[in-house]
Amino acid sequence: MSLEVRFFASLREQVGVSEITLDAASIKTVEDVWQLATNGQAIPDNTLCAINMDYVRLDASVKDGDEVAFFPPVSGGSV
Amino acid sequence: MSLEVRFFASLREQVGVSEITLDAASIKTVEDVWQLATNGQAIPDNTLCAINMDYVRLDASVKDGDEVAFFPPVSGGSV
Amino acid sequence: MSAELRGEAFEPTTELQAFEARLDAGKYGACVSFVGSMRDFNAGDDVSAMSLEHYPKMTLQFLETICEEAKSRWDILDCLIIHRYGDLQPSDPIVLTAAWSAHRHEAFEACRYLIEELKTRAPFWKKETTESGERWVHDAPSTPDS
Amino acid sequence: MSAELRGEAFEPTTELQAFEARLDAGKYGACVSFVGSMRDFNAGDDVSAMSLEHYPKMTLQFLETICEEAKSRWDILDCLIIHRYGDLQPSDPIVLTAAWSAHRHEAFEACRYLIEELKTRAPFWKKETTESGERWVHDAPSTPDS
Repeated sequence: MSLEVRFFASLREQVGVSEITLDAASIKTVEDVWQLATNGQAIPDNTLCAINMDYVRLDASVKDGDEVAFFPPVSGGSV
Repeated sequence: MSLEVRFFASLREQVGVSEITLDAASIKTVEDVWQLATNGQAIPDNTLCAINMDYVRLDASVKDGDEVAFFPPVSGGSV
Repeated sequence: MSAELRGEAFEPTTELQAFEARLDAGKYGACVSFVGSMRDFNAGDDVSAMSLEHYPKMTLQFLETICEEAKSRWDILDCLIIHRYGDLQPSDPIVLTAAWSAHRHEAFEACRYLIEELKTRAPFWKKETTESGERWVHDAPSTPDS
Repeated sequence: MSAELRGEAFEPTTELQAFEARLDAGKYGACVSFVGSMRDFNAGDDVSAMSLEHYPKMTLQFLETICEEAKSRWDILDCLIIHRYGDLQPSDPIVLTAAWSAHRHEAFEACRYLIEELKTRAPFWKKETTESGERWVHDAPSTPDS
Protein backbone atom coordinates (compact mmCIF):
# COMPACT_ATOMS: atom_id res chain seq x y z
CA MET A 1 0.00 0.00 0.00
CA SER A 2 1.38 3.36 -1.06
CA LEU A 3 0.42 6.63 0.68
CA GLU A 4 1.40 10.26 0.31
CA VAL A 5 1.73 11.94 3.71
CA ARG A 6 1.96 15.69 4.30
CA PHE A 7 2.59 17.85 7.36
CA PHE A 8 1.78 21.53 7.64
CA ALA A 9 2.72 24.62 9.67
CA SER A 10 4.05 24.10 13.22
CA LEU A 11 3.50 20.35 12.93
CA ARG A 12 5.75 20.24 9.87
CA GLU A 13 8.45 22.04 11.84
CA GLN A 14 8.08 19.78 14.89
CA VAL A 15 8.10 16.54 12.93
CA GLY A 16 10.78 17.82 10.59
CA VAL A 17 9.01 16.39 7.55
CA SER A 18 7.04 18.14 4.86
CA GLU A 19 6.12 15.26 2.57
CA ILE A 20 6.84 11.57 2.73
CA THR A 21 5.70 8.59 0.67
CA LEU A 22 5.00 5.45 2.66
CA ASP A 23 4.89 1.99 1.19
CA ALA A 24 3.89 -0.56 3.84
CA ALA A 25 1.33 -3.31 4.10
CA SER A 26 0.76 -2.91 7.86
CA ILE A 27 -1.02 0.46 7.76
CA LYS A 28 -4.74 0.46 8.56
CA THR A 29 -5.64 3.83 10.09
CA VAL A 30 -4.59 7.46 10.00
CA GLU A 31 -2.95 6.92 13.39
CA ASP A 32 -0.82 4.13 11.89
CA VAL A 33 0.26 6.57 9.19
CA TRP A 34 1.35 9.09 11.83
CA GLN A 35 3.34 6.45 13.75
CA LEU A 36 5.23 5.26 10.69
CA ALA A 37 5.80 8.71 9.17
CA THR A 38 7.11 10.25 12.40
CA ASN A 39 9.02 7.25 13.75
CA GLY A 40 6.66 6.94 16.67
CA GLN A 41 6.53 10.55 17.92
CA ALA A 42 3.59 11.44 20.18
CA ILE A 43 0.66 13.09 18.41
CA PRO A 44 0.16 16.63 19.77
CA ASP A 45 -3.27 17.46 21.17
CA ASN A 46 -5.61 19.08 18.69
CA THR A 47 -3.82 17.68 15.66
CA LEU A 48 -6.16 17.70 12.67
CA CYS A 49 -6.02 15.14 9.89
CA ALA A 50 -7.46 14.72 6.43
CA ILE A 51 -7.68 11.95 3.86
CA ASN A 52 -7.88 13.16 0.28
CA MET A 53 -8.79 16.71 1.38
CA ASP A 54 -11.58 15.71 3.78
CA TYR A 55 -11.29 16.08 7.53
CA VAL A 56 -11.26 12.68 9.25
CA ARG A 57 -10.59 11.27 12.72
CA LEU A 58 -7.40 9.46 13.73
CA ASP A 59 -9.14 6.10 13.61
CA ALA A 60 -10.29 6.52 9.98
CA SER A 61 -9.18 3.78 7.60
CA VAL A 62 -6.75 4.47 4.78
CA LYS A 63 -6.49 2.75 1.42
CA ASP A 64 -3.88 2.48 -1.29
CA GLY A 65 -3.22 5.77 -3.05
CA ASP A 66 -4.64 8.03 -0.34
CA GLU A 67 -3.14 11.40 0.49
CA VAL A 68 -3.04 11.81 4.25
CA ALA A 69 -2.37 15.20 5.85
CA PHE A 70 -1.65 16.30 9.41
CA PHE A 71 -1.86 19.87 10.64
CA PRO A 72 -2.36 22.02 13.72
CA PRO A 73 -5.59 23.92 14.47
CA VAL A 74 -6.34 26.35 11.67
CA SER A 75 -5.65 30.02 12.38
CA GLY A 76 -6.82 31.22 9.14
CA GLY A 77 -7.84 33.79 7.02
CA SER A 78 -9.17 36.77 8.81
CA VAL A 79 -9.89 38.66 11.95
CA MET B 1 -46.98 82.44 16.72
CA SER B 2 -45.27 81.72 13.40
CA LEU B 3 -44.64 78.17 12.15
CA GLU B 4 -43.14 76.64 9.01
CA VAL B 5 -45.10 73.56 7.93
CA ARG B 6 -43.95 71.01 5.36
CA PHE B 7 -45.57 67.99 3.72
CA PHE B 8 -43.71 65.20 1.95
CA ALA B 9 -44.28 62.45 -0.61
CA SER B 10 -47.81 61.05 -1.00
CA LEU B 11 -49.05 63.26 1.83
CA ARG B 12 -47.84 66.35 -0.04
CA GLU B 13 -49.79 65.21 -3.10
CA GLN B 14 -52.93 64.42 -1.10
CA VAL B 15 -52.95 67.66 0.84
CA GLY B 16 -51.86 69.63 -2.19
CA VAL B 17 -49.39 71.69 -0.18
CA SER B 18 -45.61 71.46 -0.06
CA GLU B 19 -44.78 74.29 2.34
CA ILE B 20 -46.93 76.76 4.22
CA THR B 21 -46.20 79.38 6.87
CA LEU B 22 -48.82 79.66 9.60
CA ASP B 23 -49.24 82.68 11.80
CA ALA B 24 -51.94 82.09 14.42
CA ALA B 25 -52.18 82.40 18.18
CA SER B 26 -54.56 79.46 18.63
CA ILE B 27 -52.11 76.66 17.78
CA LYS B 28 -50.99 74.46 20.66
CA THR B 29 -50.17 71.00 19.28
CA VAL B 30 -48.95 69.32 16.12
CA GLU B 31 -52.51 68.18 15.50
CA ASP B 32 -53.67 71.84 15.59
CA VAL B 33 -51.01 72.59 12.97
CA TRP B 34 -52.37 69.85 10.71
CA GLN B 35 -55.97 71.11 11.06
CA LEU B 36 -55.08 74.66 10.18
CA ALA B 37 -52.63 73.84 7.38
CA THR B 38 -54.99 71.38 5.64
CA ASN B 39 -58.28 73.21 6.25
CA GLY B 40 -59.49 70.41 8.45
CA GLN B 41 -58.74 67.36 6.31
CA ALA B 42 -58.64 64.01 8.14
CA ILE B 43 -55.18 62.82 9.14
CA PRO B 44 -54.35 59.56 7.32
CA ASP B 45 -53.42 56.58 9.48
CA ASN B 46 -49.70 56.14 9.98
CA THR B 47 -48.89 59.78 9.31
CA LEU B 48 -45.51 60.64 10.84
CA CYS B 49 -44.67 64.08 12.18
CA ALA B 50 -41.56 65.92 13.28
CA ILE B 51 -40.78 69.18 15.05
CA ASN B 52 -37.42 70.69 14.13
CA MET B 53 -36.21 67.41 12.58
CA ASP B 54 -37.17 65.19 15.53
CA TYR B 55 -39.97 62.65 15.37
CA VAL B 56 -42.84 63.60 17.70
CA ARG B 57 -46.43 62.51 18.38
CA LEU B 58 -49.51 64.39 17.23
CA ASP B 59 -50.14 65.73 20.74
CA ALA B 60 -46.67 67.30 21.04
CA SER B 61 -46.65 71.03 21.80
CA VAL B 62 -45.34 73.55 19.29
CA LYS B 63 -43.73 76.89 19.96
CA ASP B 64 -43.02 80.02 17.95
CA GLY B 65 -40.50 79.47 15.16
CA ASP B 66 -40.85 75.67 14.98
CA GLU B 67 -40.61 73.77 11.72
CA VAL B 68 -43.33 71.13 11.67
CA ALA B 69 -43.31 68.33 9.08
CA PHE B 70 -45.83 65.66 8.08
CA PHE B 71 -45.02 62.60 6.03
CA PRO B 72 -46.14 59.07 5.24
CA PRO B 73 -44.33 55.95 6.51
CA VAL B 74 -40.74 55.96 5.27
CA SER B 75 -39.91 53.57 2.43
CA GLY B 76 -36.38 54.43 2.29
CA GLY B 77 -33.13 53.77 1.20
CA SER B 78 -32.51 50.19 0.41
CA VAL B 79 -33.69 46.68 0.03
CA MET C 1 -17.37 59.16 10.61
CA SER C 2 -19.27 60.46 7.66
CA ALA C 3 -22.89 60.63 6.46
CA GLU C 4 -23.57 62.08 3.05
CA LEU C 5 -26.49 62.62 0.71
CA ARG C 6 -25.86 62.55 -3.04
CA GLY C 7 -28.01 63.92 -5.82
CA GLU C 8 -25.91 62.23 -8.50
CA ALA C 9 -24.92 58.61 -9.15
CA PHE C 10 -22.01 57.34 -7.07
CA GLU C 11 -19.72 54.33 -7.29
CA PRO C 12 -19.62 52.49 -3.94
CA THR C 13 -16.21 50.86 -4.47
CA THR C 14 -14.62 54.21 -5.30
CA GLU C 15 -16.17 55.76 -2.21
CA LEU C 16 -14.95 52.92 0.00
CA GLN C 17 -11.41 53.28 -1.29
CA ALA C 18 -11.42 57.06 -0.81
CA PHE C 19 -12.76 56.79 2.73
CA GLU C 20 -10.36 54.01 3.68
CA ALA C 21 -7.42 56.11 2.52
CA ARG C 22 -8.19 58.44 5.45
CA LEU C 23 -8.11 55.62 8.03
CA ASP C 24 -5.10 54.35 9.92
CA ALA C 25 -4.19 51.23 7.91
CA GLY C 26 -3.06 48.35 10.07
CA LYS C 27 -5.37 49.36 12.94
CA TYR C 28 -8.45 47.73 11.50
CA GLY C 29 -8.65 44.10 10.52
CA ALA C 30 -12.25 44.06 9.32
CA CYS C 31 -14.41 46.10 7.01
CA VAL C 32 -18.04 45.16 6.35
CA SER C 33 -19.95 47.06 3.72
CA PHE C 34 -23.49 46.96 2.42
CA VAL C 35 -24.57 48.30 -0.96
CA GLY C 36 -28.27 48.62 -1.71
CA SER C 37 -28.99 49.11 -5.37
CA MET C 38 -32.13 49.58 -7.39
CA ARG C 39 -33.77 46.40 -8.64
CA ASP C 40 -35.75 46.31 -11.86
CA PHE C 41 -38.59 44.54 -10.04
CA ASN C 42 -40.58 45.05 -6.83
CA ALA C 43 -43.74 43.54 -5.40
CA GLY C 44 -44.22 41.45 -8.52
CA ASP C 45 -43.92 44.28 -11.04
CA ASP C 46 -41.21 45.48 -13.38
CA VAL C 47 -39.84 48.84 -12.29
CA SER C 48 -38.32 51.10 -14.93
CA ALA C 49 -37.42 54.16 -12.85
CA MET C 50 -37.54 55.48 -9.32
CA SER C 51 -37.57 58.84 -7.63
CA LEU C 52 -36.31 59.15 -4.08
CA GLU C 53 -37.66 62.06 -2.05
CA HIS C 54 -36.13 63.14 1.24
CA TYR C 55 -36.31 65.90 3.85
CA PRO C 56 -32.81 67.29 3.44
CA LYS C 57 -31.98 68.68 6.89
CA MET C 58 -33.80 65.98 8.84
CA THR C 59 -32.52 63.12 6.69
CA LEU C 60 -28.88 64.17 6.98
CA GLN C 61 -29.22 64.77 10.70
CA PHE C 62 -30.79 61.32 11.09
CA LEU C 63 -27.96 59.62 9.19
CA GLU C 64 -25.38 61.40 11.34
CA THR C 65 -27.22 60.31 14.46
CA ILE C 66 -27.20 56.62 13.55
CA CYS C 67 -23.47 56.81 12.76
CA GLU C 68 -22.90 58.22 16.24
CA GLU C 69 -25.10 55.52 17.75
CA ALA C 70 -23.14 52.79 15.94
CA LYS C 71 -19.84 54.23 17.20
CA SER C 72 -21.10 54.35 20.76
CA ARG C 73 -22.57 50.84 20.70
CA TRP C 74 -19.69 48.93 19.09
CA ASP C 75 -15.93 49.19 19.25
CA ILE C 76 -15.44 50.36 15.69
CA LEU C 77 -12.79 52.65 14.24
CA ASP C 78 -15.11 54.40 11.84
CA CYS C 79 -18.26 54.16 9.77
CA LEU C 80 -19.70 55.63 6.60
CA ILE C 81 -23.12 56.20 5.03
CA ILE C 82 -23.69 57.55 1.53
CA HIS C 83 -27.27 57.79 0.27
CA ARG C 84 -28.75 58.83 -3.07
CA TYR C 85 -31.81 60.98 -3.62
CA GLY C 86 -33.53 62.17 -6.79
CA ASP C 87 -34.11 60.19 -9.98
CA LEU C 88 -32.61 56.71 -10.23
CA GLN C 89 -32.35 54.01 -12.90
CA PRO C 90 -32.39 50.25 -12.31
CA SER C 91 -29.03 48.95 -11.01
CA ASP C 92 -28.06 52.39 -9.64
CA PRO C 93 -26.53 52.20 -6.17
CA ILE C 94 -28.92 53.74 -3.63
CA VAL C 95 -27.05 53.40 -0.38
CA LEU C 96 -23.67 52.39 0.99
CA THR C 97 -23.09 51.64 4.66
CA ALA C 98 -19.74 50.47 5.98
CA ALA C 99 -17.95 49.91 9.29
CA TRP C 100 -14.30 49.30 10.13
CA SER C 101 -13.06 47.61 13.29
CA ALA C 102 -10.26 45.49 14.70
CA HIS C 103 -12.46 42.39 14.69
CA ARG C 104 -15.14 41.11 12.37
CA HIS C 105 -18.01 40.80 14.83
CA GLU C 106 -18.20 44.53 15.59
CA ALA C 107 -17.92 45.46 11.91
CA PHE C 108 -20.81 43.16 10.94
CA GLU C 109 -23.03 44.34 13.79
CA ALA C 110 -22.38 48.04 13.19
CA CYS C 111 -22.85 47.83 9.41
CA ARG C 112 -26.10 45.98 9.86
CA TYR C 113 -27.31 48.42 12.50
CA LEU C 114 -26.74 51.34 10.13
CA ILE C 115 -28.77 49.85 7.31
CA GLU C 116 -31.58 48.55 9.54
CA GLU C 117 -32.06 51.91 11.25
CA LEU C 118 -31.81 53.72 7.95
CA LYS C 119 -34.32 51.44 6.30
CA THR C 120 -36.90 51.61 9.06
CA ARG C 121 -36.56 55.20 10.30
CA ALA C 122 -34.77 57.50 7.83
CA PRO C 123 -37.02 60.02 6.02
CA PHE C 124 -36.88 58.72 2.45
CA TRP C 125 -39.84 58.03 0.20
CA LYS C 126 -39.66 56.01 -3.00
CA LYS C 127 -41.87 56.61 -6.00
CA GLU C 128 -41.62 53.84 -8.58
CA THR C 129 -42.48 53.94 -12.26
CA THR C 130 -44.07 50.70 -13.48
CA GLU C 131 -46.01 49.73 -16.60
CA SER C 132 -49.21 50.84 -14.90
CA GLY C 133 -47.84 54.24 -13.89
CA GLU C 134 -46.22 55.80 -10.87
CA ARG C 135 -46.76 54.65 -7.30
CA TRP C 136 -45.42 55.48 -3.86
CA VAL C 137 -43.75 52.38 -2.43
CA HIS C 138 -45.39 52.83 0.97
CA ASP C 139 -48.74 52.47 -0.81
CA ALA C 140 -47.63 49.36 -2.73
CA PRO C 141 -48.18 45.78 -1.60
CA SER C 142 -45.49 45.21 0.99
CA THR C 143 -43.05 42.34 1.08
CA PRO C 144 -41.58 41.24 4.38
CA ASP C 145 -38.06 42.48 3.76
CA SER C 146 -38.17 44.37 0.51
CA MET D 1 -19.85 31.59 -7.67
CA SER D 2 -16.13 31.85 -7.32
CA ALA D 3 -13.46 30.86 -4.79
CA GLU D 4 -9.89 31.88 -5.48
CA LEU D 5 -6.52 31.73 -3.79
CA ARG D 6 -4.00 34.49 -4.54
CA GLY D 7 -0.27 34.46 -4.01
CA GLU D 8 0.02 38.20 -4.69
CA ALA D 9 -1.59 41.29 -3.16
CA PHE D 10 -5.11 42.04 -4.38
CA GLU D 11 -7.39 45.06 -4.17
CA PRO D 12 -10.82 44.05 -2.81
CA THR D 13 -12.75 46.94 -4.37
CA THR D 14 -11.33 46.16 -7.82
CA GLU D 15 -12.24 42.51 -7.40
CA LEU D 16 -15.79 43.37 -6.31
CA GLN D 17 -16.28 45.58 -9.34
CA ALA D 18 -14.93 42.97 -11.73
CA PHE D 19 -17.11 40.23 -10.27
CA GLU D 20 -20.22 42.42 -10.22
CA ALA D 21 -19.75 43.21 -13.90
CA ARG D 22 -20.55 39.54 -14.58
CA LEU D 23 -23.81 39.63 -12.63
CA ASP D 24 -27.24 40.56 -13.93
CA ALA D 25 -27.56 44.17 -12.75
CA GLY D 26 -31.04 45.05 -11.57
CA LYS D 27 -31.68 41.52 -10.26
CA TYR D 28 -29.88 42.05 -6.98
CA GLY D 29 -30.70 44.82 -4.55
CA ALA D 30 -28.13 43.98 -1.91
CA CYS D 31 -24.43 43.25 -1.77
CA VAL D 32 -22.68 42.59 1.54
CA SER D 33 -18.92 42.26 1.56
CA PHE D 34 -16.34 41.56 4.20
CA VAL D 35 -12.66 42.42 3.90
CA GLY D 36 -10.23 41.04 6.43
CA SER D 37 -6.88 42.77 6.38
CA MET D 38 -3.67 42.37 8.30
CA ARG D 39 -3.40 44.38 11.50
CA ASP D 40 -0.08 45.61 12.80
CA PHE D 41 -0.95 44.23 16.25
CA ASN D 42 -2.22 40.95 17.69
CA ALA D 43 -2.50 39.49 21.17
CA GLY D 44 -0.85 42.56 22.65
CA ASP D 45 2.19 42.61 20.38
CA ASP D 46 3.25 44.61 17.36
CA VAL D 47 3.31 42.48 14.24
CA SER D 48 5.63 43.49 11.41
CA ALA D 49 5.02 40.69 8.91
CA MET D 50 3.00 37.55 8.43
CA SER D 51 3.26 34.39 6.39
CA LEU D 52 0.13 32.48 5.53
CA GLU D 53 0.54 28.79 4.81
CA HIS D 54 -2.18 26.69 3.21
CA TYR D 55 -2.81 23.24 1.75
CA PRO D 56 -3.52 24.25 -1.84
CA LYS D 57 -5.87 21.55 -3.10
CA MET D 58 -7.73 21.09 0.18
CA THR D 59 -8.02 24.81 0.91
CA LEU D 60 -9.45 25.64 -2.50
CA GLN D 61 -11.86 22.71 -2.34
CA PHE D 62 -12.98 23.85 1.10
CA LEU D 63 -13.63 27.42 -0.09
CA GLU D 64 -15.65 26.09 -3.02
CA THR D 65 -17.66 23.91 -0.67
CA ILE D 66 -18.66 26.75 1.63
CA CYS D 67 -19.70 28.86 -1.39
CA GLU D 68 -21.97 26.00 -2.45
CA GLU D 69 -23.31 25.68 1.08
CA ALA D 70 -24.10 29.40 1.22
CA LYS D 71 -25.94 29.21 -2.10
CA SER D 72 -28.00 26.27 -0.95
CA ARG D 73 -28.86 27.79 2.45
CA TRP D 74 -29.86 31.31 1.36
CA ASP D 75 -31.62 32.74 -1.65
CA ILE D 76 -28.59 34.55 -3.06
CA LEU D 77 -27.69 35.28 -6.66
CA ASP D 78 -24.01 34.72 -6.24
CA CYS D 79 -21.06 34.77 -3.85
CA LEU D 80 -17.33 35.28 -3.95
CA ILE D 81 -14.29 34.39 -1.86
CA ILE D 82 -10.76 35.57 -2.56
CA HIS D 83 -8.01 34.62 -0.11
CA ARG D 84 -4.31 35.46 0.07
CA TYR D 85 -1.49 33.13 0.95
CA GLY D 86 2.24 33.67 1.24
CA ASP D 87 4.05 36.67 2.71
CA LEU D 88 1.94 39.64 3.82
CA GLN D 89 2.63 43.12 5.17
CA PRO D 90 0.47 45.04 7.68
CA SER D 91 -2.68 46.49 6.07
CA ASP D 92 -2.58 43.95 3.21
CA PRO D 93 -6.01 42.51 2.44
CA ILE D 94 -6.13 38.84 3.46
CA VAL D 95 -9.63 37.80 2.52
CA LEU D 96 -12.70 39.07 0.71
CA THR D 97 -16.10 37.42 1.04
CA ALA D 98 -19.20 38.82 -0.64
CA ALA D 99 -22.79 37.83 -1.37
CA TRP D 100 -25.42 39.31 -3.68
CA SER D 101 -29.16 38.86 -3.27
CA ALA D 102 -32.50 40.52 -3.91
CA HIS D 103 -32.86 41.45 -0.23
CA ARG D 104 -30.44 42.49 2.44
CA HIS D 105 -31.11 39.78 5.01
CA GLU D 106 -29.91 36.94 2.81
CA ALA D 107 -26.82 38.87 1.70
CA PHE D 108 -25.78 39.59 5.31
CA GLU D 109 -26.37 36.01 6.45
CA ALA D 110 -24.53 34.43 3.51
CA CYS D 111 -21.55 36.80 3.70
CA ARG D 112 -21.21 36.15 7.41
CA TYR D 113 -21.53 32.40 6.95
CA LEU D 114 -18.68 32.41 4.44
CA ILE D 115 -16.27 34.22 6.72
CA GLU D 116 -17.24 32.30 9.86
CA GLU D 117 -16.79 28.92 8.19
CA LEU D 118 -13.58 30.07 6.57
CA LYS D 119 -12.20 31.38 9.83
CA THR D 120 -12.99 28.31 11.87
CA ARG D 121 -12.46 25.47 9.39
CA ALA D 122 -10.38 26.49 6.36
CA PRO D 123 -6.82 25.09 6.28
CA PHE D 124 -4.76 28.26 6.73
CA TRP D 125 -1.98 28.81 9.24
CA LYS D 126 -0.55 32.17 10.18
CA LYS D 127 3.02 32.75 11.22
CA GLU D 128 3.59 36.22 12.64
CA THR D 129 6.83 38.14 12.92
CA THR D 130 7.01 40.19 16.15
CA GLU D 131 9.87 41.91 17.99
CA SER D 132 10.56 38.67 19.83
CA GLY D 133 10.70 36.58 16.67
CA GLU D 134 8.36 34.40 14.65
CA ARG D 135 5.40 32.53 16.09
CA TRP D 136 2.55 30.43 14.81
CA VAL D 137 -0.72 32.13 15.67
CA HIS D 138 -2.34 28.93 16.89
CA ASP D 139 0.41 28.77 19.51
CA ALA D 140 -0.06 32.40 20.56
CA PRO D 141 -2.29 33.63 23.37
CA SER D 142 -5.77 33.54 21.91
CA THR D 143 -8.28 36.35 21.88
CA PRO D 144 -12.00 35.59 21.72
CA ASP D 145 -12.60 36.76 18.19
CA SER D 146 -9.22 37.71 16.82
